[in-house]
Amino acid sequence: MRIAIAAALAATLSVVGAPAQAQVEIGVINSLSGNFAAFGERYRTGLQVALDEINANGGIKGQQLTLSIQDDRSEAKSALAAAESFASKGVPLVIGSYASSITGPLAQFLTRQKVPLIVLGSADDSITKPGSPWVFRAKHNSTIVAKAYFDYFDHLKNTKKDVPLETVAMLYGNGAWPTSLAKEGKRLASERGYKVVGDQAYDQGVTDFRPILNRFRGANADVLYIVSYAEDGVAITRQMREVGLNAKVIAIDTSAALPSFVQQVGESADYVATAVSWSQDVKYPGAQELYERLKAKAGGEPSFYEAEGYLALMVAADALRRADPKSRESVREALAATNITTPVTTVSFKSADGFQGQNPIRSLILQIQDGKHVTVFPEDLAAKPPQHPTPEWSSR
Amino acid sequence: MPNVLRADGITVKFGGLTAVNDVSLSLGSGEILGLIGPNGAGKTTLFNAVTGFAPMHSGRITFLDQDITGLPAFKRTRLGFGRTFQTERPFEELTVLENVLVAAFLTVGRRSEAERIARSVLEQVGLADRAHQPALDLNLARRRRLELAKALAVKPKVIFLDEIMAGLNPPALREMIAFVRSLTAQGLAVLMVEHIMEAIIELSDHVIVLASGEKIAEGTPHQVTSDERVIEAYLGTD
Amino acid sequence: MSDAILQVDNVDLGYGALKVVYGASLHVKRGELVGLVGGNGSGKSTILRAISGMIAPWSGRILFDGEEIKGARPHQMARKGLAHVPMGRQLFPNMTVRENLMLGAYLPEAKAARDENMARVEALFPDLIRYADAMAGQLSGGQQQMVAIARALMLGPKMLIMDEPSLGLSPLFVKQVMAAIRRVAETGLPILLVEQNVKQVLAASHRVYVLENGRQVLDGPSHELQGHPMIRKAYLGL
Amino acid sequence: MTKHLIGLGLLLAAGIAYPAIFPNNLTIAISVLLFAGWATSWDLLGGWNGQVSLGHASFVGLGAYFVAIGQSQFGLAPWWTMAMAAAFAAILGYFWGWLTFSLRGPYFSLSTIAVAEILRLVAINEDWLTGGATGVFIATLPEPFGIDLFSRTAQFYMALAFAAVVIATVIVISRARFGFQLRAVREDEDSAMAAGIDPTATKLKAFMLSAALTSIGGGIYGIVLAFIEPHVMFALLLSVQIALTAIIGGRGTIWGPAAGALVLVGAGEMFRTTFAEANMLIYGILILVVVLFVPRGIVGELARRHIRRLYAKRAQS
Amino acid sequence: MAGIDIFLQNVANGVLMGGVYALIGIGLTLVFGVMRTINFAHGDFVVLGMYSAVLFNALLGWDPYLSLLLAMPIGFLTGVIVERFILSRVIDAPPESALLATLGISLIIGNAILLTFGGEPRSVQVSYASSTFSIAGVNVSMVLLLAGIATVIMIAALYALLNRTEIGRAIRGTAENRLGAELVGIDTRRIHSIVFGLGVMLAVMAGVTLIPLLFATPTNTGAVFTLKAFVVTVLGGLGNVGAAIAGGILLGVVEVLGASYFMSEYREAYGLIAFLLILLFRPEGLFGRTVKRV
Repeated sequence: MRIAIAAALAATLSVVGAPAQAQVEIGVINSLSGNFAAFGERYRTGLQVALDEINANGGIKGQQLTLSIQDDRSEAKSALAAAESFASKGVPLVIGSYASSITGPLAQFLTRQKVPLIVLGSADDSITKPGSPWVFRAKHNSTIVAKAYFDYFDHLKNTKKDVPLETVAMLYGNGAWPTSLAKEGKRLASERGYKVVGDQAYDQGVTDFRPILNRFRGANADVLYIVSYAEDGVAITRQMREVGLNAKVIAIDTSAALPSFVQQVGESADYVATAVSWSQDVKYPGAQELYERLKAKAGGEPSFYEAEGYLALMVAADALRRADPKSRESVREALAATNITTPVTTVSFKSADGFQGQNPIRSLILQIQDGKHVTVFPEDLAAKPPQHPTPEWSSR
Repeated sequence: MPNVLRADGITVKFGGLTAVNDVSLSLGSGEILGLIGPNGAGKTTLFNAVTGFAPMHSGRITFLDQDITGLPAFKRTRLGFGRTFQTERPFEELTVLENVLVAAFLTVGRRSEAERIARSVLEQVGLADRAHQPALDLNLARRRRLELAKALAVKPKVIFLDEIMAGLNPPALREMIAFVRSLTAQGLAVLMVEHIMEAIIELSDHVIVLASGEKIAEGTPHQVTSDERVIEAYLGTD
Repeated sequence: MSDAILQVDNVDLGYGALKVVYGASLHVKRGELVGLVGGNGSGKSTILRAISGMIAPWSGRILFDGEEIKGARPHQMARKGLAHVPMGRQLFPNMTVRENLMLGAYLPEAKAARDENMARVEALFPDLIRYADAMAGQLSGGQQQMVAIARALMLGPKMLIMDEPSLGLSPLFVKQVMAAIRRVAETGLPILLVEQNVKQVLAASHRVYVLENGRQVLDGPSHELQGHPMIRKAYLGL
Repeated sequence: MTKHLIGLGLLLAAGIAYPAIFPNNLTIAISVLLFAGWATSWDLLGGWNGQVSLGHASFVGLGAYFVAIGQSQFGLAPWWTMAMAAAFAAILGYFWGWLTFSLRGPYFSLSTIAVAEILRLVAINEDWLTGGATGVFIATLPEPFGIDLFSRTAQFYMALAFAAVVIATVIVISRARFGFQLRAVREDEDSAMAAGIDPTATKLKAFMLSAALTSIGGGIYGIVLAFIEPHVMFALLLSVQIALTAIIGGRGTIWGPAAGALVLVGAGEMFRTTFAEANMLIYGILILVVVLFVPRGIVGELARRHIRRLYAKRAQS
Repeated sequence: MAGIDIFLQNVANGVLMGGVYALIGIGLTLVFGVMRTINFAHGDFVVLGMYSAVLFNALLGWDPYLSLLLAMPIGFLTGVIVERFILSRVIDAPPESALLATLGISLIIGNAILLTFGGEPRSVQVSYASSTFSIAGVNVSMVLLLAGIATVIMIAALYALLNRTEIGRAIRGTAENRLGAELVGIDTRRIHSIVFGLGVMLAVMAGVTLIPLLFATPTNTGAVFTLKAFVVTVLGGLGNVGAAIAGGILLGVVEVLGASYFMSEYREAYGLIAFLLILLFRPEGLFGRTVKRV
């Protein structure tokens, strides 16, 4: 028994390898197995593309940049074990992870360990509000995204005054992201004079939305504001058509941004709007080229997730170039002073509205037009104007 | 002899089937009552009804002048019932001593006292040298004794023995008969269901014969075994 | 003893640590109806269970149709031509009588002769036709016993072994069942019949073995054993 | 009992020295200790008493939520909220058991899944109570005697104390009347009744104790995570993991659940860092291997072999 | 739209969803009925079926219903193999062993799929995915209706198999009385293999049928389906194949009406509460007959 304990301990410890020479290694905590593995895979692609680019351009002050990627099994306790091993290994900073249930504890732990953390995928407000001097997020959060949606609705209302947009119905999953996006949406709706005529949550894993959609059909909403997990959005859209739920604007967050959404929903996907942090046709320099590289690496249609992975590592590399990689305090200061432009977005970490270490990224609204994701808002970044209003199902 | 246990008009039904029909019995301290009958006569059902392991349809049971009808089995044990099971049911994953401890803990809370009781009972049934053996590994005769030890360790006033002689070889049978007799010397009342007629005849003060759920005869062992109805119940009709 | 369809040589049998049968030997010849009697718990059913492969002998051997059975499971014994009418009948309660009989002829050879066997069964048990479409579980005990025997016959067996077919039946049904068994025996099918009802068995069978507490105490031609004191002792201890 | 207590003392001593020797492997050690404590608590009901619960994550969640909400909303120190959580878990266990103990075997297990799922939905949807789906942060904690409860070392000692207390409880119970009642009811309810034991009362007590102990570990887990979310805390997977840990280690043994925690968490960690994507697959295979080849669990099998050696001669007839 | 119309629409949807649930539950109940084993990997076999449809669609461009031709025999074989090599070895062990083994199988299936297909949710886009037609003002989803028809056909076929064929009788015999079955010459171990094969085949079939309607993820969906299958079978009566359809419809209607007229976020809870009530007060299920002991 005692031998077994010793053996197990030894085995556990031996996997923490020795640090390599003449290179800068940063820690990545990513969900490669478990519930969030689909996202983890996409983030890894983006990180890899950024890594290739950074090393092709001379690495970090002439040293190779390497990634030590650890799986968090889509659960917090494994992520924390990985974070501990990174903290003790002396990595200058850590990038991670997707879910807020994982990134939240990570942020807490790394702050106390004084290790800079660049958030990879988690978009919860709570990660950067109130935030910590050690936690940085270049991508959006629920406040930014909700605002983007309502800016878009306002924009539509103002450009087509003959189509009144007055009522909103909300449908959202009961996870952290959908709930917080819905909460922020409700606040904005009342602030901007929309009437909320439907407000329904559902449990993840439910695949029959007909009861809720039928309720909405009775409520006659102008705008459908839907926040769903990837797979649910497909079912919602199909069933929306099936029950004949019409609206002038249909926005489906997260789900509709995925390339697979169009494949699985087909032509019913048209007119659906969704907010993302990046798209291939956004009017940022290099966006199209980045798209090609991500596509080549992924071996399939990339999404904004890959771009966010790319972004996180580009931010890290920029800071490392300006800092002493041996000093985390110096890396933190460099991160705080970030001011770069990437093909994904511009990045600077400001403290405002109670946020800390949050990049005030401009979220984009995509609309699916003829089976393609097209950037339609904000106007200065848009590739095409939005198609509005959404026609009734019966006339499509 | 003062009555320890009295059961009046016990009737047990399963669905539409009447397994025991209006059977009464009484038992005094230091007395052995034998319950016999062919297979399927309802002996074990009656036994279970009296000990509280089977629900009764009607009837009344008094124990030491207290009405215990409807009392759950474990409460009857606490009042002074001890019983064995027809197919022995030791706690198989426990050792012999632990099995008896379970029962000994009924009357005392302290481990040391419980262990003292358990060991003395094991001594009494002749299993003391097996105290730390897993109950699963005991042979039949020892399982029976363990079953008895568990029943005795609750310090009962009346003990119910369900076919504890079955399957024993002749020397073990003799020992068991002597042992049961020694129980009455301590003032215990015994109700036994038994197929081994040798034991019934030797031990019982009084015998009740059941057939098809009905009491068909009652009396001394010799009276009942020469009763024509009893012989017919056992050996069948022509 | 080449004309013996079944031969049991000096077997010890038991369950777990529990030994139930000590050195039993018996045989059944072709065309013979042999009774195996004894009190409760004497080990009769255990011997039948060993014959049909539900348990393996601890020692000794069992030959069926000249071939030693080693580790055969019940369905394999059925395939060899042994039909077992078990204690408690073991029908398929939520299936109709007809379906029960159909399943009796589940094996390929039996299936080939299904109509033939069905006709034979109908001749032996004319009443079965009346409740062929009733659920087996809804029949009375006596009817169920008939179905159990009929189901066994549907196998077209070389031999039939029966475990207490009269158990739990009213006297009228006992007579009917015994009559049915006699009718089956008259067709020349060898039968080993375990039964409590000694008088009926002695009247119906060619030979009888008597067990007492797991040991064979007597055997011989039935007509010679009528009224033999050992039999009464085996049951009633006197 | 003394033998086991000495063993526990030795492990405790080793545990106290652990942070000094392996200062950078505390998180994984905390996981092992928490799972050891949870699985041992589970085993009081599932192993010693034979009632397989697949809903114990509810109590973990309960403990974590009491601590997190108590701290963030009411400024209550974790020791108070853990005590409250334990009391509440015991009450919940009482009603839960009262509702479901009439069911036996797999039906009982199924019913625990259903109850736990309903609790999960409540935790997610009643945000006035639980902070809802977005979760709760623990931003500050009191500093008793100047100890920073956020430090991994302090958390390690809390987890160590938790595991030690639970195991000590089981050691004591295993020798006491209650322990015998538990096992008697597991082995044979009728036979237990014949020994004067009330099976339902025994099961209820076991459920209450098991629930209360589990929730205390949950409170520590809440502190370790410092951010909790209902989807994670009340997950079926966590319930299943707790039960598997105890069963694989050896049900109804004193050290089995702890050994199971060491093996499963340790193996999980090894697979995580070496096999990455395949780690859960290997975990599944490991379970099958145990079920097929070590059905009594690791410690259960060792104990059985030990006893078999002592009584090499099987009972002679 | 008038309240009564929406109500009828909801009831219709509930009934159709119920058909889907029945489809998911029927294999579980068959396996439990015969083997007394609760298969915690059942939902993962459903997911396996979904992925097989995804695979055939991607490779050969087959419609899911066409891929049933291949998926069913493969599912059957998988079940037989799993039973032979794993479950048959734990069937006589304590009941937790089978529970553990199926949990292990569940983890293996889910993660094997994850390794093969990645974690992206998959579905098969069919032309009729959102088509509906209307009967008396009630809109009926084409995919739901097809799934419902598939359920009816499947249950009818299973009923015919169990009641009209030799092997079906042997299965029922084994379920009702294993010893009795052995005694008439039925190799009950072989029957167990066949039954588990059928159980997996039914799960796979359910998965293939449902893929146009739902979507598959490797590790999440399985547990959800397993839970639904439990609820369906307990509502109808564990081990009672015919009652699975009634249990499914009951669950569908309870959930849909609960979500329509009470709190939609508690949709799952309505079924679970019904499940608990049935377990506590009528463990043989609403439509189960009490097995008559002989």
